[in-house]
Amino acid sequence: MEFFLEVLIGGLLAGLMYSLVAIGFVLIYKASGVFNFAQGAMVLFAALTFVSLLERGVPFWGAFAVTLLSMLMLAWAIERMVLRPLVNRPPITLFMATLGLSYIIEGLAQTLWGAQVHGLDLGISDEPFEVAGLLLSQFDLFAAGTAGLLVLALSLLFNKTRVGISLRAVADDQLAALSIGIKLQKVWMIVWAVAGFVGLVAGLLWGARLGVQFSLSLIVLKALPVLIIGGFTSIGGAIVGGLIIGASEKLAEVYLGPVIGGGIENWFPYVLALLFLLVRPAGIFGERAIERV
Amino acid sequence: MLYRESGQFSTSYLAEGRLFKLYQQRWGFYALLAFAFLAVPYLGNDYWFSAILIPFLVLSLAGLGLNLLTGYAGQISLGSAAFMAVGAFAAYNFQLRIDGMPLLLGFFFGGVTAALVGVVFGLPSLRIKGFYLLVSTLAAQFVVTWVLTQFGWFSNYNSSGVISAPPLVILGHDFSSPAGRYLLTLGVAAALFWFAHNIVHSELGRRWMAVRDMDTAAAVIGIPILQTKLLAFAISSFILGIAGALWAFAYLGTVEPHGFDLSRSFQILFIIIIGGMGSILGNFLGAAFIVLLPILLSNLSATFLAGVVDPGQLENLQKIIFGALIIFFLIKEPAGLARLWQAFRERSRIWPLRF
Amino acid sequence: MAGAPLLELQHISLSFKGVKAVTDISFTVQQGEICALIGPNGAGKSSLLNVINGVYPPDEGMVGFNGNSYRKMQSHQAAVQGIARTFQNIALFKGMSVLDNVLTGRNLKVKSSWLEQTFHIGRAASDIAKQRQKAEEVIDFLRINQWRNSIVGTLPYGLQKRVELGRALASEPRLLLLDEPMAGMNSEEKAEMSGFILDTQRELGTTVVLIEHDIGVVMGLSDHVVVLDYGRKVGDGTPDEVRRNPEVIAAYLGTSH
Amino acid sequence: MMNIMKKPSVLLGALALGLILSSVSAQAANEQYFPLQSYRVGPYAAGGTGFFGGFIDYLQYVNLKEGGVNGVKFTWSECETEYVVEKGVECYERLKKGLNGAPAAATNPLSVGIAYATLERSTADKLPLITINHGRTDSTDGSVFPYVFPLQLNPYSEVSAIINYIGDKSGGLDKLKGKKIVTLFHGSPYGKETNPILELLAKKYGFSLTLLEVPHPGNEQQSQWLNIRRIKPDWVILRGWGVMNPVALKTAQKTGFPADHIIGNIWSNSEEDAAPAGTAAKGFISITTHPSGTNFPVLQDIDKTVLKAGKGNLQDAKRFGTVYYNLGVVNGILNVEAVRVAQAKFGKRPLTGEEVRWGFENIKLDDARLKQLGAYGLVQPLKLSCSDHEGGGAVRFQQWDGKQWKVISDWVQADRKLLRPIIEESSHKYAKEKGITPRDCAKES
Repeated sequence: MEFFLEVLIGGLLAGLMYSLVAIGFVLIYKASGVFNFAQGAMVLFAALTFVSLLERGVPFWGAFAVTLLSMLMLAWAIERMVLRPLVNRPPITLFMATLGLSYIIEGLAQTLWGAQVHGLDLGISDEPFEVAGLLLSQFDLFAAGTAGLLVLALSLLFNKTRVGISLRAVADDQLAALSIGIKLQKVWMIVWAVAGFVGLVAGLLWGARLGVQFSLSLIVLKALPVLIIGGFTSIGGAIVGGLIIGASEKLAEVYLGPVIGGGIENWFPYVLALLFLLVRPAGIFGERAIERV
Repeated sequence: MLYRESGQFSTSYLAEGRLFKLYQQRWGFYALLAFAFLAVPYLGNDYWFSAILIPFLVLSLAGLGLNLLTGYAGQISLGSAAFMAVGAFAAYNFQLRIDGMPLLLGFFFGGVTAALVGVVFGLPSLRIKGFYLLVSTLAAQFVVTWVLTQFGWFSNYNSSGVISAPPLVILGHDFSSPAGRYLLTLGVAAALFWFAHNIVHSELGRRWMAVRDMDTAAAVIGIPILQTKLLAFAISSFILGIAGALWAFAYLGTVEPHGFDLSRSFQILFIIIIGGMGSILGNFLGAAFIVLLPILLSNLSATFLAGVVDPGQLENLQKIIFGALIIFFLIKEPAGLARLWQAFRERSRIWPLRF
Repeated sequence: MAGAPLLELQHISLSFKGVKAVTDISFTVQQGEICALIGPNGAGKSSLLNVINGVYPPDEGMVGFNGNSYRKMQSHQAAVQGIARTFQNIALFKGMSVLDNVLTGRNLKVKSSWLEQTFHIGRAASDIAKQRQKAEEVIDFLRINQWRNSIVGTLPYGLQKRVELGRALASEPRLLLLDEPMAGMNSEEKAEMSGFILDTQRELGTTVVLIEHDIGVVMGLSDHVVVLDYGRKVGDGTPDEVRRNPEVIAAYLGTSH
Repeated sequence: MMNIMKKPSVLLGALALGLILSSVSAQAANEQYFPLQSYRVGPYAAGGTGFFGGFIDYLQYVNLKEGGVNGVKFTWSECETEYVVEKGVECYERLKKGLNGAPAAATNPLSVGIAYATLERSTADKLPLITINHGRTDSTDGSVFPYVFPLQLNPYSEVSAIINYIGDKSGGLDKLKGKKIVTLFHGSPYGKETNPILELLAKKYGFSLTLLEVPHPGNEQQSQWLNIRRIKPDWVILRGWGVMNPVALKTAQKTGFPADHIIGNIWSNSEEDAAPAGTAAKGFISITTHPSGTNFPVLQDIDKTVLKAGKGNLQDAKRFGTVYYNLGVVNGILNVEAVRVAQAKFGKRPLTGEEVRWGFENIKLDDARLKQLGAYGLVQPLKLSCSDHEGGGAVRFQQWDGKQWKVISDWVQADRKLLRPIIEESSHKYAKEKGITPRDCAKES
């Protein structure tokens, strides 16, 4: 039982790490209807820029600010050169464009900073401690806390500020939002910039966990099933989806693995997401569109 | 005028479905085929066969497979490489376990196995659409690689989990030299391209496009949606499976399941984006582009920039170029290189007139 | 116009997320007649068409077609039974040529399998020729020959409407459902389209149910008019009868002029 | 429209030009050529830059110091593979014919996938394929694989040596009985390759073995390590790859498993595997076929002749003496030695691949020769033959002190007698599948 709880908790905490990446997707999808495959590349770019600056002697917050600034520039460039020319194209086209985008960002990141593996120390100890016989990781708790704060901040942004309200209007109905004078382009840029910020936070936490290196961009693959289960349009959904995926894949690996063969974590979330889709095609929190003919 | 087309009319409905309606195009095409089959084997060298022509043909074929599914039937997939893997491993096992199995029949059964797997992962396409379908094809991608690595049976318990090509012998002729492997690939590719061309110009091809353009309307006029989609998955996977077998046996000789990973699926998707979705010719153009551009860049820099530009940087540059081109094509020419080629041909039909 | 009706709606009700779209509608359409559904926007006309050919299952009621009654059926089955339709917002296959669009309309008549067609064996040759001939007849009938090979998405609106009618006609339907076939057309185009519809009925004997806003056209074209308002039937009869029906005048005609 | 039209033709012209240029070559030179399928970008760039840096520096060193081997200088060119198989194949095909008349000696792709894909080509082209410390285990049997050389250490020897070391630490192999060992392996054919041998050894020595798979790429290992925490093994063998290694160490720390009871295999033994894990890596043990560090005469000499002269290949000079760099140097020593041995037989001229192969099969490095080369302690004593393409089968153990590796053991030998029949069974199965008649090694001189 203790072991089960440990696996469960470990899974839930790992799931929150997935959610961190998934939130970036949700933001962009809500505002521009784009399933942004380049989010993983953005995470890599942010982490690599940050750690490279740090290694060159730039202090923590300075590096953070410069990285954030470069994410803003990236967002601006994406809006200008990719999104604007592709307005009103089918979602599949936009998705494929983000595939191209992820190639560009990955190439750019490595051109600028090289391909070495960097360690990243955020100064958070990862010594485990025990509560009631259960092993807990400080780092994971910290990451979970960060995810929580991020969600809180984002929901404040969405619900209380002018920008947030226009964001929601755009998410709701682009045409209507346009007609009441909301500038679509501006909203998109803000959203991509915020997604860039989320990417930076995710990049720092994941980078501290894995080391900053190329495979950071692969975590996008973990975020996809999270989104399917949580729905593409709900930040809360991303959190819940992350928890479900994290916990179930760990439990499956531990309990199902010995039966059918180990190493199933790669595909298990996808099969789970697929089953989910067949039952609830829009995820738990997603809104289902009614098809009109 | 390069083309004199006056006086050429189709005289039967069937003749209209022909590959090329003009004599000039038809003869040009036959000449090209003859050149590829008869002249190239004598003109080419090992490098051209093994490093350029064979991968080009196999990737064109893989592009064709995905294009039928995505470009014609409108179902996006990121699992192409998985179906290639199924084809390769199935062909290997048919060859290994059934005595006297002819090589080409082994390929065929490899393709059929891939088609069956394709149908299984295509089943959810009835309920889920658009990029939600990516989940199903990504599941295929991960599940297939896992299964092939997990169970040693598939690689005949090879300690390294790899499969190697069986002897490439057809009716007593040995095709294992580079030129032979080229001819084998070319022959299989030509047959499958002919097959695919006929399909997309038949009723089934129209049904695929109808489902792609608007599936509710397709259902209302009586097109059986699920059957049409599943046939797309099956035929697409069949071709991908044979492409996978060729990749393993005619091109590399030895492969492991991870040779068919997600980046291969991306590569194939890029071929059809750049080449042109919903175009048969586009697969060749896209594959040529994706095979030749890296080689060109690396050759040019090795010749002119040796020591000036770090080869690593060049690779990054190439990544950026690919990404940028994909976006460029999506923005400017969603129909890809095939459309550019068509426009070029339209112009040459009336050349030197301006309009 | 005697005999059993071709189409019979019995107490059809339909709602979306609790909002009633159609409430307890019954009417019949005789073999070979042109029946018009009229009523203001949101009266539930399109929903009713969607019920008839199985896009939406009704909450209550039955649909009888050609002697068979059903509550719910797949769009596919409706097509098999001989129901064809066009859509309010044009649902053509935009990436395909006019000819191919019309040919898709014949998909249920194709007898040869895809393998036969691919390898040009068996029934393929005669089948392909036959479908093509029928499609050409429809194209001739609608006088769209010169656009035969144009991609549909590039054609003007009025022509697209005509192609959509062609696709529906190609299936040789017994019942043709037309959702605003003349929307957005000028009077000349409307006259042309009315002509096609009348010809369809007279020459091919097809039964037509159409939705139309232009009362002038409706009165001239139809044998039978059903008037809907807020999801309810308020009138049902010949054009003359409907014109005299006070409820109809109050609900519809009165407000639209 | 016009300018769009122009672009494809310009592009095609450029393509054609580039391809023609690549096939131009001139006759020349008393040189021996090494085609280098290097990888300096992508996920595995860290390994590639180190390895090929060391390899090139050693070739450069031999050129500068001795003017090549018997007056035959070395030349080389690089082709970027990005660790991608088909790029490696393209590079192989492009470079195999030599450079400006200098014939190719051998290929050294340092990639399992590329090695597999070029294995049959190498044999057909009679060009040795060197897979130092990796590759197909059964290619150790040179009678079936005449042109493939898994020098020093094949995967089977690797685990056998690790078990021998653990036995040693426990006070003898008989003390292994009842011990608990977990192997954490990468979810790929590479990762699984040694599992049957571990199972065999577990049966033989009576320790309990648990095999846990980590799916590629391995950036999430929570469940595996919680399992390990439950099992409470005496040792964990880490058969990792790339990002899997630092993540394993970090997760071990998170679940309270001591790093000094984790033993990394040959692809878990570099600075790049340990350093990103930070403090979690401190105490981590791994095997190596070659100690890192610069305290060997040959490395001192390379530093003096090559690096100080500004001709070093490393972009980051700090990586001099790291694990991958030293592996490159060792690889250089072995390749050059093969050329030297072959020249003694065939003459002092550039050699064909077939002749170099003979050189490899007749490499004999004893302590005296190693001292001459300045590589005593860096390279293990090695003797290859027609039937034995591995030659060594010994490893040393090193421990990460938080900053660098410290060697903590002498050479530990694998139980090669035990492994040989298994290798032959596999190689004979391959020979049968492929219709190859094995060479009769008794007849080889």
